[in-house]
Amino acid sequence: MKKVECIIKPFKLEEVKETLANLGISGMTVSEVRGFGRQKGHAELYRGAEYQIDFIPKIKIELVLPDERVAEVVEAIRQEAATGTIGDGKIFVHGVEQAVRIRTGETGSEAL
Amino acid sequence: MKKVECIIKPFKLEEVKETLANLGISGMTVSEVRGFGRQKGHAELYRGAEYQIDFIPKIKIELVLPDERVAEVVEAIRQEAATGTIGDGKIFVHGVEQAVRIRTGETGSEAL
Amino acid sequence: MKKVECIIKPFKLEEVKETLANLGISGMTVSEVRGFGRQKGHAELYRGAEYQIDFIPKIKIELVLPDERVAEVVEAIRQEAATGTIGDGKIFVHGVEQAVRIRTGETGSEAL
Amino acid sequence: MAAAGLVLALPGFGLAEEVAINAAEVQENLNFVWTLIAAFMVFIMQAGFSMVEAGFTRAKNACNILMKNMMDFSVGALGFWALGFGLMFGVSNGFFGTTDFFFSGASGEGEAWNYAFWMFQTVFAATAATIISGAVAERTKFSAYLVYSVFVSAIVYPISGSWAWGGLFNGSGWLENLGFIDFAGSTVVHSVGGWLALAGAIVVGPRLGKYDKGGKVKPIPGHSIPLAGLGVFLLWFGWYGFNAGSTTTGDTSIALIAVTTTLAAAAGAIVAMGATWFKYGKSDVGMTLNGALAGLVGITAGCENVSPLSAVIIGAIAGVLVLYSVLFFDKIKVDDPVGAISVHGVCGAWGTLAAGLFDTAGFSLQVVGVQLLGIVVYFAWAFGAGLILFKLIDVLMGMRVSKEEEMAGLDFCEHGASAYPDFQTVRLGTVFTPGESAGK
Amino acid sequence: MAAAGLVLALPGFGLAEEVAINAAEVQENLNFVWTLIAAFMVFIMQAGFSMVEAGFTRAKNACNILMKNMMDFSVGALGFWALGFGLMFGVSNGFFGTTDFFFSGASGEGEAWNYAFWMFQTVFAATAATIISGAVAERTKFSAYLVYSVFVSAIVYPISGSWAWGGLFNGSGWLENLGFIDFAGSTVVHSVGGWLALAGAIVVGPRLGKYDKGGKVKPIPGHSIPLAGLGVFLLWFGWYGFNAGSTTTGDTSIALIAVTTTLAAAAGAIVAMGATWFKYGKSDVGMTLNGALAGLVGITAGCENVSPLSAVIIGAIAGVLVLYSVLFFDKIKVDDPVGAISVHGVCGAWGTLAAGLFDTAGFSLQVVGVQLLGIVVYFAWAFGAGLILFKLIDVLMGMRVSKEEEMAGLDFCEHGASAYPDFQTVRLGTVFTPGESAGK
Amino acid sequence: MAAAGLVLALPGFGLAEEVAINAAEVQENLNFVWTLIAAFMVFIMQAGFSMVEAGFTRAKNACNILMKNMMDFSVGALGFWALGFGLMFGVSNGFFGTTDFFFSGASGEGEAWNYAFWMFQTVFAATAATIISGAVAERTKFSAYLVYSVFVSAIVYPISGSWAWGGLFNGSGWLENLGFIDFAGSTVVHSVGGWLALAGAIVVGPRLGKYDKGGKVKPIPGHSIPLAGLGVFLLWFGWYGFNAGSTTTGDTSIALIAVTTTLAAAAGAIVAMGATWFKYGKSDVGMTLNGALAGLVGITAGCENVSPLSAVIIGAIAGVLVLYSVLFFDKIKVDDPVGAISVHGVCGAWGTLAAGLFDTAGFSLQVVGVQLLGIVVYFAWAFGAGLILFKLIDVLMGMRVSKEEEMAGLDFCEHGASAYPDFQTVRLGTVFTPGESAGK
Ligand SMILES: Nc1ncnc2c1ncn2[C@@H]1O[C@H](COP(=O)(O)OP(=O)(O)O)[C@@H](O)[C@H]1O
Ligand SMILES: Nc1ncnc2c1ncn2[C@@H]1O[C@H](COP(=O)(O)OP(=O)(O)O)[C@@H](O)[C@H]1O
Ligand SMILES: Nc1ncnc2c1ncn2[C@@H]1O[C@H](COP(=O)(O)OP(=O)(O)O)[C@@H](O)[C@H]1O
Repeated sequence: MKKVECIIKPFKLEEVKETLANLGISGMTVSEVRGFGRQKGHAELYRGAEYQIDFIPKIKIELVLPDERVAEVVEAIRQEAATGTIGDGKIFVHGVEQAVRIRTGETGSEAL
Repeated sequence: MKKVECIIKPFKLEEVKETLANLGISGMTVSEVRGFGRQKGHAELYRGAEYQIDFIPKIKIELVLPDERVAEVVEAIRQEAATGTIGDGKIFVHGVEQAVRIRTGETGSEAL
Repeated sequence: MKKVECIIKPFKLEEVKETLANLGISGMTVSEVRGFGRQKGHAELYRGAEYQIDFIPKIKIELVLPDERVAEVVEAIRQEAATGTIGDGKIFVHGVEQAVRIRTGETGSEAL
Repeated sequence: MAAAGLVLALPGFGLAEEVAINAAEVQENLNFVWTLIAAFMVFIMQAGFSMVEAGFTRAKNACNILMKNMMDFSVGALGFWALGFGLMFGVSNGFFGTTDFFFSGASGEGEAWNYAFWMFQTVFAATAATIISGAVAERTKFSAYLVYSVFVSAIVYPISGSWAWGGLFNGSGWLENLGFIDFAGSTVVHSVGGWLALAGAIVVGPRLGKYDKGGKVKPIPGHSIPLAGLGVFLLWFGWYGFNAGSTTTGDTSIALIAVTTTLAAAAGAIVAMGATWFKYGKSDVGMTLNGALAGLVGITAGCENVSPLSAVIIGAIAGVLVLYSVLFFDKIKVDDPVGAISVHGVCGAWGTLAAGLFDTAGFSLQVVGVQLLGIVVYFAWAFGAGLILFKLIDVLMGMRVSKEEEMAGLDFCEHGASAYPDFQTVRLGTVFTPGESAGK
Repeated sequence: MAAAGLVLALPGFGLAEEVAINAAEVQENLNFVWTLIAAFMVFIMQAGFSMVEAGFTRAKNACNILMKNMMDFSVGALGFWALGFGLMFGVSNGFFGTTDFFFSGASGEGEAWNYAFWMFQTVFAATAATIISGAVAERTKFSAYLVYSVFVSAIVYPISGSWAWGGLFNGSGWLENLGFIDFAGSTVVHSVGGWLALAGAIVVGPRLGKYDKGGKVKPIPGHSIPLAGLGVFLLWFGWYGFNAGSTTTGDTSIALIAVTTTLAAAAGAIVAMGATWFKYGKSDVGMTLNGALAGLVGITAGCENVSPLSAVIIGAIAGVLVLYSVLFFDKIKVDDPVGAISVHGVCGAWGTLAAGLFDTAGFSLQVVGVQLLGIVVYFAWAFGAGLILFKLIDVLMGMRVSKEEEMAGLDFCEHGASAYPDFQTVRLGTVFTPGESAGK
Repeated sequence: MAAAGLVLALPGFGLAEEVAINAAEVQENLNFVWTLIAAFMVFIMQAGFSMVEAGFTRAKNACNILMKNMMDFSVGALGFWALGFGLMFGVSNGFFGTTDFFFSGASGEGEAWNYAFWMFQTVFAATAATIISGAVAERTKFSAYLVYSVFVSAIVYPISGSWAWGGLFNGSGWLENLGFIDFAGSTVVHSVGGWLALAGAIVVGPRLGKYDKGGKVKPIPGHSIPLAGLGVFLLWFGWYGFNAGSTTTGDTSIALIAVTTTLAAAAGAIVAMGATWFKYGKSDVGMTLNGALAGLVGITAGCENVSPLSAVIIGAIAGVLVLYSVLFFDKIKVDDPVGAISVHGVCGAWGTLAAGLFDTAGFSLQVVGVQLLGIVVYFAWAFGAGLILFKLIDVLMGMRVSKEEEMAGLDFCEHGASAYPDFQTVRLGTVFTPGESAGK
């Protein structure tokens, strides 16, 4: 099994979720993060003074998948999440040794 | 070392934490996430219109452990977090190559 | 590639970020977590009653790096984030098999 | 502080008898005190509107809502001073007033009353403009908002206002001469605001994401129900000034008005709550809040000429009306984030009709006829003027922000600001609260 | 707006002299203006209660709190119109009034005053009901809440109210005939609300998680202290209407009342703060807010018959009392999320006693005896009626939501809603703010 | 409730004619009613200040802000009762009053008025103290705050207040004898508060993180703009009581005051908004809110002796002034989280000057001279006394919390509390809202 972790622009979440659902992905875990990267943040204004914002809201999606589905899913996310502009985000993949479904105790791919 | 990452129902946090403490687990990191899975979300009502909620709040617990403790801990969490109903969550395990305690610079199992 | 995941005290974020920037690290992802560890939490007061707080706010920084930069970055973070008091946090390192830049589709170290 | 010349009135100085003040003068003073306190109470409705509108929209647009409410009062006050008051209450040319701009008539004996009356009318004018801001929230350009805000407070509202209320000051209105009943403004203020809001919402179009690809309604829940609830309480409070203050006379007639206002609002809230409970199996908070406001708008026209029982009926009907009206406008794809069109437009029209139907002077077809005429004429005027105004603004400067700006939120795009910098405010679809019942 | 017949009173028209109005009539008008403005100020206390109760409870129940406050006023107003006012102020059968239901007595000369007085009394009745909602918050079924809300505003409160205040209108009360002093309702309103709250909290039981397995108290901090603080300011403001308005006469006696009200509230806040500081080494925000309210409740009975110095003492004692009372009720496992029992019940009783002890007419054992009698009788009535009422409701329809619903929050379960959809609101135990002092 | 003896005034009882009340007595009653209602409205400004100050600071200090506002009113009321009122309005020794402490003069005919006047003046005194709390927010020790709060309300403010207003009661002031115009307190209240705030902000020093290593300003955005906006509306509402109530007489002169107050605030808000839009390309919410307050402070001195047009000009100038003043103080490293020094100090001085420049009695160099004298004298007094007071406190008990405490937040360190336990409130620098326009 692998874990696919992707950082995307927040407003892309809905579309990525639907793409994944269409691929038959039945589960994922989402969280709110803030990114720092090439996309540089903007100036804001507060009571007559400007200041820089460094961290930009992003959404992190975590998916654990059987090895054989990884390539396809990564590609699907990439296509759906891309806008072609800086800050579109990243996809990281790494190994998962074990998965357990808490409800039933099933393990491995069965648990996903 | 391994990292045990589990996604549980929020109201189970307290009990899981106590179970872990009883096992002598001295540290963990918790965050709020939202899950998408078999448990399908509910309808809500807003000013006379119903709508579907897709993402369900979950708690993610991350624990880094020496290899030998993993099996026992996973099992303990599984038992404590299970309610037997859909949406109880998952436990994922993967390898960690290095751990450092920032305060002292200790590394490996010493750092946990 | 490796992922360096560190849990630090929130008020250290700014300094760690600058140290990393000085090392030429161009990207990272930050999130808010709550830690449970040796640092034991404090008592709070609410309408005439005291109670214990178990979870302490921490910041998690995730960085994916080419293997060769890991040692140096871990050490820099350690130095910058340390205050020498309990609760300074941890740095964990594990392997990443693949990285993709969503915008361009670049993969591997190119994508970071 | 009290200048020396006022010492006569300072109690405890033993001088009170020196200068003879007569009862009529004291009553006049009382009228001023009452009218101005009522005006201040109506002012607090601006806070109420801000909280309702901010609460019923997303966190990313909260600064913008505050700015709009702050500005429509500010711009409205200056506009009403310069132009609006004269158009509404100046000596009329039959269609609108033509004197009393910039307080030009404020001199001599009537000067003080001119100020007091202006104050009371200004807070009304600002209300009309504020109503629109809710309906076009979360997507309208701030500059466009400012422009139409001036036009509404200074021109559109005063002109039609003069038809029913001009006679309260130096003007005279053709509708009031026909016997049109609208004591505190179900039509003159609320419907006008509501129909302008309708025109605005049509021209600016629905918010991104309000309708899915299939055209199905996707509710966009407001970001803070506690603020919205606070707002409704503030509005209800201010409404006592709005309705009872419309006597502009401190006398015993204000008591009945307070009663009918209370009962109608209560009935509106209860019925709206009951209706959602019946329909959905759960009682809907947002709609209940709208129901209270619907009852208040409904009773505004007839608050002094209907019985307490009639007030309950009027409020109750408004409470159902607002629910179905909200559903109706949602269905025909007029996106009104706070329900302003239904609350103010539809229930304002209902209230105006009801003031005729339930008139304690007795039911008369003629009275009802005039009420209907008024309703229609004001709809035509406000909706028509609104369409033209908003279309013109759209063509000349654009009514709506870009898609990117709308997604990022008006707070950032228009004001470079964040309403809640210490909180994460990302909306992943609305969420459950923890401890959700397992496996349900 | 002012009908033509009122022109006499419109200043600046030069007509004022035409119709002779006499000083007594103007005074009557002033009484109406004063009484109604005071009533409107008391109305804003509903907003105050909402904010205090919402702020002192968890985010997942905030919509429910707003609904309850909106509804107890709405339901209470209709119930008081139909039944309550007559029971309280109708011609009495010795135990309660039996006339004046549905404004049936509102006609002739006294009609307008009937309306004004009803308005003032209605906001009082709603206060009594609202007090309970805080004590049973976060676990009570909304339907049960609605039912008891009707009973309290329309029956329980009015019956006992008639004993002390019936004589203010058409009734006559046995307690007032004994000389019972409760000017603005420390007992009649606040204690009654507080003791009903006590009965309610006992019947409904403590919130899940309020006591750990060992029975130790685990505080459940409220989700927004700024809203709670706002609420206290709004309540304090409204209290000026509550106390000073209880003259229902616009005369110079209102000044002392405003002073005693101010000083007692200030003393209550300061002493409650000081007491927590002394006891815990830190000054407790929530208890300080409770302390201000305790001072206000404490002075309510005696606000017009005690000296400013006595007011300070009364408030100060209320400020300590509320702290130890809250601790006491926590200890005996009566879970009162906002402290309503202590603030309104206990400090209401104290205030009633104090109105006798510090009476500026001089200390008299007999007066104090009657005060004690009143305290006991009202406790017996309100707590007794409350136990029966809540038990009955519990048996017939259930007072409390299920464990799952309580965990998920009433907002979702009862109203299908979320108070803050744009925010994550997960409670992992309360948290530190960033930058916590290292290693402490 | 109305005691039996008041029945005369209860309408609808047919007894009204029995006791003859004359017009002067009714007017006296009206003056009480008006003055007290105005005082209650000014009281609500405490809620306004709390919301503005809490909204403009960080979530981790929100409880502390509420505590401070609750306490400065409470402590101030007791202090003003004990000492302040006498120093300000007692028979003067030329520099301050020396009688009327603890209501010692409240007896006989003038007793009731003594209470009413005290009530009105107390809410003013509390305002002066509250102003400071914003400027020293987020880093000042709570104990130090309490101490200076007492000194300000009970000594510093009353002494200088006696110079201009002592003659309103038993005192007499040297400045008022020179003809100094400050009707409702641009200088007496606001500037004094502002200059004390300046002294406080200097002594306590800037917040950690307000300036980077290079000395560059790093704004620290406030955590809730909606609360700040609500606060401004509440302040604006209360200001009507502040300005118009300063007649302490219910007569027709209050109308002009309401008008000038409205127009100046509106102009201030519009101009501040326009100025930021012009300067930064975006309209700044926080500065617009400050602009409305600046207009209000500016008109306070001259609200009854300038024309409506002058009010617009005065407000407009205040609106620009506040922007540049905020930038100026930021630059010279006086860190004022809410802009209190600029709004109250600077615009208060401007308003005092303007009351002379735009005097409807005609322009006179002498009048302007006296105004300038007053401005300078009050600056010297308030800033001087402030520096001494704060320095003394700093030396004796410390003005500022430790670095660790400041980072952790005052809520936790001073009160062991969290303002928002259900929310994560970590500030990673301010963030964008979702959907930010791609790649911009
Ligand atoms: N090395 C990294 N490790 C972890 N997260 C990263 C890394 N680099 C970038 N990110 C995340 O990806 C987001 C997008 O990266 P950015 O450099 O702004 O744009 P792009 O991916 O288009 O080059 C960042 O906001 C950050 O959250
Ligand atoms: N493949 C997956 N990868 C990551 N997280 C998952 C995955 N599947 C499920 N989850 C997480 O586990 C939670 C529970 O899963 P769900 O399918 O609802 O119930 P169950 O685990 O009882 O079958 C989800 O809400 C989601 O957060
Ligand atoms: N075994 C672990 N797995 C995951 N996170 C941990 C672990 N132990 C500690 N942490 C995280 O590190 C933080 C600091 O740990 P703590 O034991 O308090 O101090 P220190 O690192 O100085 O010994 C904790 O708050 C928690 O977030």
